[in-house]
Amino acid sequence: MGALLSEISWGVVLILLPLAGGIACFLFPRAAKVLGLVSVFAVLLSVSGLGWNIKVNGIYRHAIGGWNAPLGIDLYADGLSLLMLAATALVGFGISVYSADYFEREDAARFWPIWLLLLAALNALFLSADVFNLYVTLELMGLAAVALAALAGGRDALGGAMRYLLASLLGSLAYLFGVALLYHGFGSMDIAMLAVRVEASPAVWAALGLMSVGLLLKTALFPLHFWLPPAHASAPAPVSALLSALVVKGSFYILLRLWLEIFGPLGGGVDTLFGLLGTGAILWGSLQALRQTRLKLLVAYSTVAQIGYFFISFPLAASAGVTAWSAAAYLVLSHALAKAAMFLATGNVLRFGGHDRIADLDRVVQRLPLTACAFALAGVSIMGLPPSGGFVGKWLLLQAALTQDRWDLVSVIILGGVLAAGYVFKVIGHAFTLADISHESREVPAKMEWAALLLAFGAILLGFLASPVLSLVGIGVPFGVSEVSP
Amino acid sequence: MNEDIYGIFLLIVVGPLLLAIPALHSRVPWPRHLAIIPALLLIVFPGDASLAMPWFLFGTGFAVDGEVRWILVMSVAVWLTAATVAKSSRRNPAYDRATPFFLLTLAGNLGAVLATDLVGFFSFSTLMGYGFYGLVVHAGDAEARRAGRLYLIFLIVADLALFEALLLAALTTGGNLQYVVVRQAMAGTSSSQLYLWMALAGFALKAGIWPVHLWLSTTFKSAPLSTTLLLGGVPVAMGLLGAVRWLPFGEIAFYVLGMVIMVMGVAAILYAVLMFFMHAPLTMFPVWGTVAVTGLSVMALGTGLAHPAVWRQYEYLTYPFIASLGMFLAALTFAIGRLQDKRQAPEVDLQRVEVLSPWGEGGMGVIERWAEDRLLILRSLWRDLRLKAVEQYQRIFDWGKPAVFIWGWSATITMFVFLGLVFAWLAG
Amino acid sequence: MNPSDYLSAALMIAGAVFFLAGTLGLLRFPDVYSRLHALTKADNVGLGLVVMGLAVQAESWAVVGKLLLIWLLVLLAGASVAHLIARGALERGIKLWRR
Amino acid sequence: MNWDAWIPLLVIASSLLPGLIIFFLAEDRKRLRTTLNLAGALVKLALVCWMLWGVYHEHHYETRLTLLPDLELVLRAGPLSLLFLTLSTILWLVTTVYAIGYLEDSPHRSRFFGFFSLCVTATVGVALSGNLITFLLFYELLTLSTYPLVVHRGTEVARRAGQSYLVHTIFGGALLLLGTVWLYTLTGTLEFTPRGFLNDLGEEHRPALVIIFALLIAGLGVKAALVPLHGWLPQAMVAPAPVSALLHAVAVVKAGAFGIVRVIYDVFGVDFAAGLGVTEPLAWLAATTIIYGSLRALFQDDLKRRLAFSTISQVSYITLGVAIAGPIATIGGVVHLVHQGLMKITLFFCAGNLAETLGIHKVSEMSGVGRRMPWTMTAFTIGAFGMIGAPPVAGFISKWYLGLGALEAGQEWVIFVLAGSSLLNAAYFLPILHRAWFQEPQDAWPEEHHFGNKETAWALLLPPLVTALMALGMGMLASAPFSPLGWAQFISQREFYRP
Amino acid sequence: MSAAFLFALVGVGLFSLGLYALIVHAHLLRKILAINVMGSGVFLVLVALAKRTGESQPDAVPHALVITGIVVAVSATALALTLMLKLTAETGRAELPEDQGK
Amino acid sequence: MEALTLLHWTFDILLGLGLLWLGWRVLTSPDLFNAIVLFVAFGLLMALAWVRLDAPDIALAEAAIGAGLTGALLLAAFAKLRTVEKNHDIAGQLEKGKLENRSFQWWPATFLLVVAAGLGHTVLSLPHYATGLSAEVSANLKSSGVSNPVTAVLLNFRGYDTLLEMVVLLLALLGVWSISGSALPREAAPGPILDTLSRLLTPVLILVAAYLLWVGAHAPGGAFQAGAVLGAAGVLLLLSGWRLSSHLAGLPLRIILVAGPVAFVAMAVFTMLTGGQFLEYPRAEAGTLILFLETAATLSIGTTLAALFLGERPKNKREYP
Repeated sequence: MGALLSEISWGVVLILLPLAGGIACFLFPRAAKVLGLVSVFAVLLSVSGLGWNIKVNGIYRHAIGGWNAPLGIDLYADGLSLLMLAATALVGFGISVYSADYFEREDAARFWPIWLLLLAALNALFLSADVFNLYVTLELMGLAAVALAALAGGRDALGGAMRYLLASLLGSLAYLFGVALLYHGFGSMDIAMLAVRVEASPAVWAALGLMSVGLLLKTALFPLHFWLPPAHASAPAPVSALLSALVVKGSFYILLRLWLEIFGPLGGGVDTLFGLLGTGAILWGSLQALRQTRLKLLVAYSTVAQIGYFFISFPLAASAGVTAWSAAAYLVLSHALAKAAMFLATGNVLRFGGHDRIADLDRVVQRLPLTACAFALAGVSIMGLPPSGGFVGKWLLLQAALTQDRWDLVSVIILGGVLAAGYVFKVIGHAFTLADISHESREVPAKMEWAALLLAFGAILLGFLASPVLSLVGIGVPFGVSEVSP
Repeated sequence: MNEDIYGIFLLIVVGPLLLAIPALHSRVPWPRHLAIIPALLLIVFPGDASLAMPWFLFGTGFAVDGEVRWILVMSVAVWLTAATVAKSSRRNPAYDRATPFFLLTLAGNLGAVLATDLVGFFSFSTLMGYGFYGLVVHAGDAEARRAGRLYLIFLIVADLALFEALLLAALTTGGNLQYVVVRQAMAGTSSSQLYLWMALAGFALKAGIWPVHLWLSTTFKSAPLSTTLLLGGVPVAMGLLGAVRWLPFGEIAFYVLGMVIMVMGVAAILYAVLMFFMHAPLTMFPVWGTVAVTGLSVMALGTGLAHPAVWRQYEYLTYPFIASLGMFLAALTFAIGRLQDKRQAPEVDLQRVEVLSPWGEGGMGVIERWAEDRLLILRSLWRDLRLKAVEQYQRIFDWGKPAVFIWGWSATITMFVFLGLVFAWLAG
Repeated sequence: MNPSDYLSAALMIAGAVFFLAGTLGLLRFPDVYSRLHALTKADNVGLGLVVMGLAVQAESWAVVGKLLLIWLLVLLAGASVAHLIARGALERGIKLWRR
Repeated sequence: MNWDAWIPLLVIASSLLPGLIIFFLAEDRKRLRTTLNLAGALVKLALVCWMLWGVYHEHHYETRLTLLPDLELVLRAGPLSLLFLTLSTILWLVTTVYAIGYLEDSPHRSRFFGFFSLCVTATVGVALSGNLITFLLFYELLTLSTYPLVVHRGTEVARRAGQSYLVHTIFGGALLLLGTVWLYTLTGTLEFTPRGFLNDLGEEHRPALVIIFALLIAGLGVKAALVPLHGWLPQAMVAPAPVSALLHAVAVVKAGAFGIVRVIYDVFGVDFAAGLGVTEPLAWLAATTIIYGSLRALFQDDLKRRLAFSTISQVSYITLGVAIAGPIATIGGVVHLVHQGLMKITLFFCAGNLAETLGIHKVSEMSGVGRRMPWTMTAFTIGAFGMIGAPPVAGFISKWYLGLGALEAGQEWVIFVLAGSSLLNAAYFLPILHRAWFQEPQDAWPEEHHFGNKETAWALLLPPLVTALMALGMGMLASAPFSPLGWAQFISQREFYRP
Repeated sequence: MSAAFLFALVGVGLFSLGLYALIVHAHLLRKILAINVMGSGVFLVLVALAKRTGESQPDAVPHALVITGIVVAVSATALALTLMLKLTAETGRAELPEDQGK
Repeated sequence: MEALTLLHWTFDILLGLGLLWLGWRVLTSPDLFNAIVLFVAFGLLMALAWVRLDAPDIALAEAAIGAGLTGALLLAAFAKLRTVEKNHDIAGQLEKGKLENRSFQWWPATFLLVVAAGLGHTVLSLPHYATGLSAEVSANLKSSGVSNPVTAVLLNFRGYDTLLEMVVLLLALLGVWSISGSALPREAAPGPILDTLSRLLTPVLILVAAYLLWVGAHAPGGAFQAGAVLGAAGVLLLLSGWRLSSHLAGLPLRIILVAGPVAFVAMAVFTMLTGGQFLEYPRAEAGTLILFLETAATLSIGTTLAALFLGERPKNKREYP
């Protein structure tokens, strides 16, 4: 069994499985739901297979087509990509279980193929080690996300989707321009090769600038976040969960990967710029979230805020490399789970009450106890209160910041937590009170509530699994950077 | 021999406490007298006995010896008369409501008397104080409530002062708070000055000694006879007993402090006499009697402090003195009280008035009637004499109501001036 | 520069002249129909000449065949598209130009 | 894996599991819910007694779970933690009985009891935590589990009270987190060691340590209701009586005070903290809270608000006792932790009884209530006398040791604070007693419920009497072997005289 | 300044032109056109710089990339057009919601 | 030779300037229809540019897909846009589109000039002589099974990219179908000319597509170009009013659409099972395998592009009422 396990090249399986699943769903729309669930579950298994594989024999590298690095494309998986794959598989499975009941037959036939292709794109993205290949996966992910976002077909859904498409295309083109400069500057598209060959030159700075702008646009960091809230808020619940939890993380992963291997060692003020933008994101996102009257917009702005947290680890990585990056990885993982749970819970509330105005949540705690509990637990992780994964991330981030006496970042992290508490408890507070208007209620199937709750539990459970996860993430490249332990 | 003694000791204190619970005492006939019986037994019991209770608070104990017995006799007597007097006025509704407070105060009083160390004395005296508040207020009218409030304030301040003193004592003696140990320890330390002041202030407030006697007069005016009867025996006696037990008389000479206290004693007596003459009504006589007597005892304490040798000579007299003081005041109040009841009966008719309580028929009733006749005559003589004296004064300052007020103040000021002179002379 | 080069150069220059004429027509003519007419006519002939010029250069007959196929294709497409545009313009009610 | 390592975990599970099960119980499963509650409480009590016996004989109970590569969650049963643990376990049992009686027919009981058990789990966790990170974890869990109880009624007022509660506690939590992380970066360890683990830190860290101390105390001060951060407590009185009884008299407030005791003794070490010169201002802060709380209590007509302000002032005794940094003052502070809990919970139970049976909320409505509900009022009187510090009741003991400790540590001004606060206590408790016992009752009570010949349901009456008796017993039998005073001396002796 | 660099500069010019149009114009169809022009610009840069191999054949890899790029561009355009049409059907104007106000 | 290079230079400069000017006209011409037509012309000029840069494959792809198909899509969209806006009877809207030429905004212009200058400088700073991966490509060309380097890279060396790119195309179609925008209005009565044109041209186009597919192995051509030509044939048929018969519109259509990706996936699984890496064709049969893949790819690309042009999921009575 062990031989078989290690012999199968799990990376490839991870890409082909959802691809085949998507195509099968497209071919047989009536069986879409079953096929979808099966293939997502299979992806979950193969991620654990890959994890086991990496644990046993270290970094997973697979030359596609038998051609080695410069000519062919390599599949590469280390701790960081494994973490992202695991997050995608877990959250994906949760959302699939949720959407099995969420969509009627007509919408399901449209949802499942696109969702599986999106999953394939995400897996391909996390596994790829070739810069142009990343462009294609980025484009695939972008188009799939836009198609899903426009699924609802409402007036603002389409507006949001259109704006998202334009922003994503612009981002991809900027990224492609960067790829062109890198390739023509250093003659290879493989990240490992580039890492060796790159030294500071105008081409590299231009490439860094263009690629960063492109990826920041797709990750919706503060000044370039204009497209995220309307797109995520108006999409159907499972789709907005997908967008917030996974798609946004894809482009962040590429930026992190490029930064760790190619652009990081170059230095320059860019990491402080990221820190600044991150701070802006946290403050602006939280303040906006506090102002919202609709639940989905609130959660969308909370995404904008939480993305800011990931970027704060860039300036901190200067000396406390390990802690800062493990903090960022952990925050990404727990944010994925918590945000997915939050959006699914919001979906339940929307489906149950017909509206998601925060002021009239009308004792949702009593009528949808599981959903309220899911939202609360997810909120706990977003706020970074102790038992949750968010807390571990915040703890490591604070630790890194304090070792370098970065008081500005420390205050931002703490203020972010408090503001997050502000808007989460604004919702929970209303969940208890009796609203004056009564509204027709549509039954919410138990499976949907349990999906949200289990994801939220996952976020809380992460609080206790810190050391195994971090040791796993430690394998491979990411944390070889400037090893100055606290 | 000592084993069953423990039972009695506990019974003395626990008995009343248990009876105080409303459910119990309403079923038991004569609850008040029943509670006093264990104390009676202890008095009768020959020889000294003591009971150590290490588990109670910081390890206190009860003991009875020659001196304590005096006080015990006095308080038992006072409590018995109060119980009978209250019993006689059975019909008034307040009786049942007052019984728990009566019993609580009784328990506190007996506990304090028997306590062997400072903390026990302090806690039982606090219990007694708050219980007594109930007795003062249970009459129920506005006047009683005002008196109660006043009493309470003085009580709380007294407790605080004593608490500070207790802490100082505990600090110096390192935890063992037996009377004798404390007295010797306090003699030596630097903080004894503060300790003395705190203890003196506390007991002055508790006993209603001259400068802070206000609550005594107001309580006397508003409380029923059964409570006023106790005034002398319970708060005043306990205050003096505490002072004697706590303060290091005879150990060390505080000449200046002693002289000041002596002067205070003299002033108290003068004040009492003056006030008696000013406020005509006979009923107030016991109050001024109490103030005068406490003034006398304060003078004695003052000399004790100033001249320890003299104190050691007459030390054996202190307990009997306090006991007799208590008895005297109780008797005085009882008599005046009885007269007070008489006067409510038609003024002129001097023939025998039917004593209400059936118990009265017995032997006590005969003596009582004889005493009443004699007193009646004496009183009428006394009143004519005083009336003439007041009229002379009145005429000199005949301004009506304000006159009395101004007169009162002028008298106090002259008296203070007089005091200053005496003090100067003594210091000189 | 052997004679075949000269021939093909000449042919191609002629073709270019025809193309030029066609473009001039496109710019100068007043209405859509006349422009269509000018374009299709001049360009087809121009293309024919250019194709012949290239055919001279071609090294194998297959290439010549392909070139001819291209010319035929352009002829067919040009004609039908011109017709369609004219019909569309008529439907849209664009009048013919009369002096 | 010897048995001792599992007991602390079992203690936590004994209230966590019933809580989680109750969450999913239907509303009408009253019998099952009651049995679950009581069973959990009894099991926890048994375990605690077992540990008490064990620790008394120098037995060692500890559970360690790895949280981060070099950071562990530690549950350790030391003498100090056991003191607080016993208090909260006993009072949880009593309050559960009370709550069952109190919420007889009110809605959402499953939700209530679920969160109730979670809250006790958090309190027990706070008591048992072996290092600062575990303490922080349970401290925040406490906030989360108490919030739903505060907003349990669902009215707008409750929501606003909940909001103010949250603003304070979240802010406090953030400060505490900052302090903890900073400390961690400085020292690399967060283990609670008797007499602190900062002694060997170099001189240059001194200003940082002072700021960290300020942060930690501010974070804990929110829950310990020190003056500037006490705003939430009076507003949280809108919660049902058992909540305000257990939480705002015992669990939440005590967790804050317990935290301060932990920080000063087991993180900084008393002498080190005194050396830093931080205990002096803390003592002043505690003193101002005592006086301020009592003053505010004077003018509150609403009974529960008056009790709330009195809690604010009483809890600061603990802080004061600890801040005086003397062995005897420690005993006073630590033992007051238990005594104040008992006395205050009695008062809150009685307030709950009055509200539930006669619909009385205001002190002005309480005239003559002693006649209608004698037993409740006797319990109230005992509690009140305890608060004032009258001898037989437990309050006297802790005031005694605080005073003595202050004198011994040469801080005379504390005596006047104690005296002043006793005076104020008397000033706002005695009028209540006077009104209850000596004034004629008005014609009709606001909403009277009759319970046959008894004055109120037994479930409402028994708890206050039990706690009153315990308060009286702890006062009278102070120097008995297993009394809290003895245990406090055992702790103080461990803190100061460890050879 | 061989042909490669000339066309590379033209590519850069097209890229900037497209970006300008994308930002300035409100009409969605114009934005899509702008994106296509930008795409062509980037492809031009990619292929032009591949020609710096002197006399021998130019580097084939960028060519393959650009072919892939063109197909991706066309699919993106198709999706964008359909989205624009649906948006116009819903809102009546072929502009993004925030631009409709102006 | 001097004259010839001079000629080349002038032609290149003219072409470059032409491209820039045409790009500018496309983006700022007041009339939308005008802009689209200019865009098609721009596509053709781009094809010329590719030829000048010795990239015949791209020229073919650009001409077929870049100019042809995208132009067709744009024109179809413009036509639909006009009908949709007519429904919203905002008469003025159309003119507004025409007249709405935004005044020249200085701020973005200056910013972009700076960006352009920066990028230009970067591009110029690149080394003058760089062979990139051409050495490796030529080294492995023989074992790649095809002689045309571009097809070798496209199908063999970076076959994975092509697979993903096929999925992108499929995804675009899925997206278009799920958004189900407005379909191409069915031509009421295609004129005789259009009818005959389509009848004549379609077989030719299919033939050309097959030829392109075949020639791709050793000369410019290949799956994408052939697919594009096939797509053009489909567009022509759709324009002339032809629609896929309903019973074919269900599963059969979908099978053809996914033929390309399925072929790739099957190939990948096959190569993996026979012990090779992912998409590692056995050296011997690489050529034939590539050809098989290319045919499948051409088929699916063609149909997808035609379906994209149609814009609407063809109605199939059995599955969707």
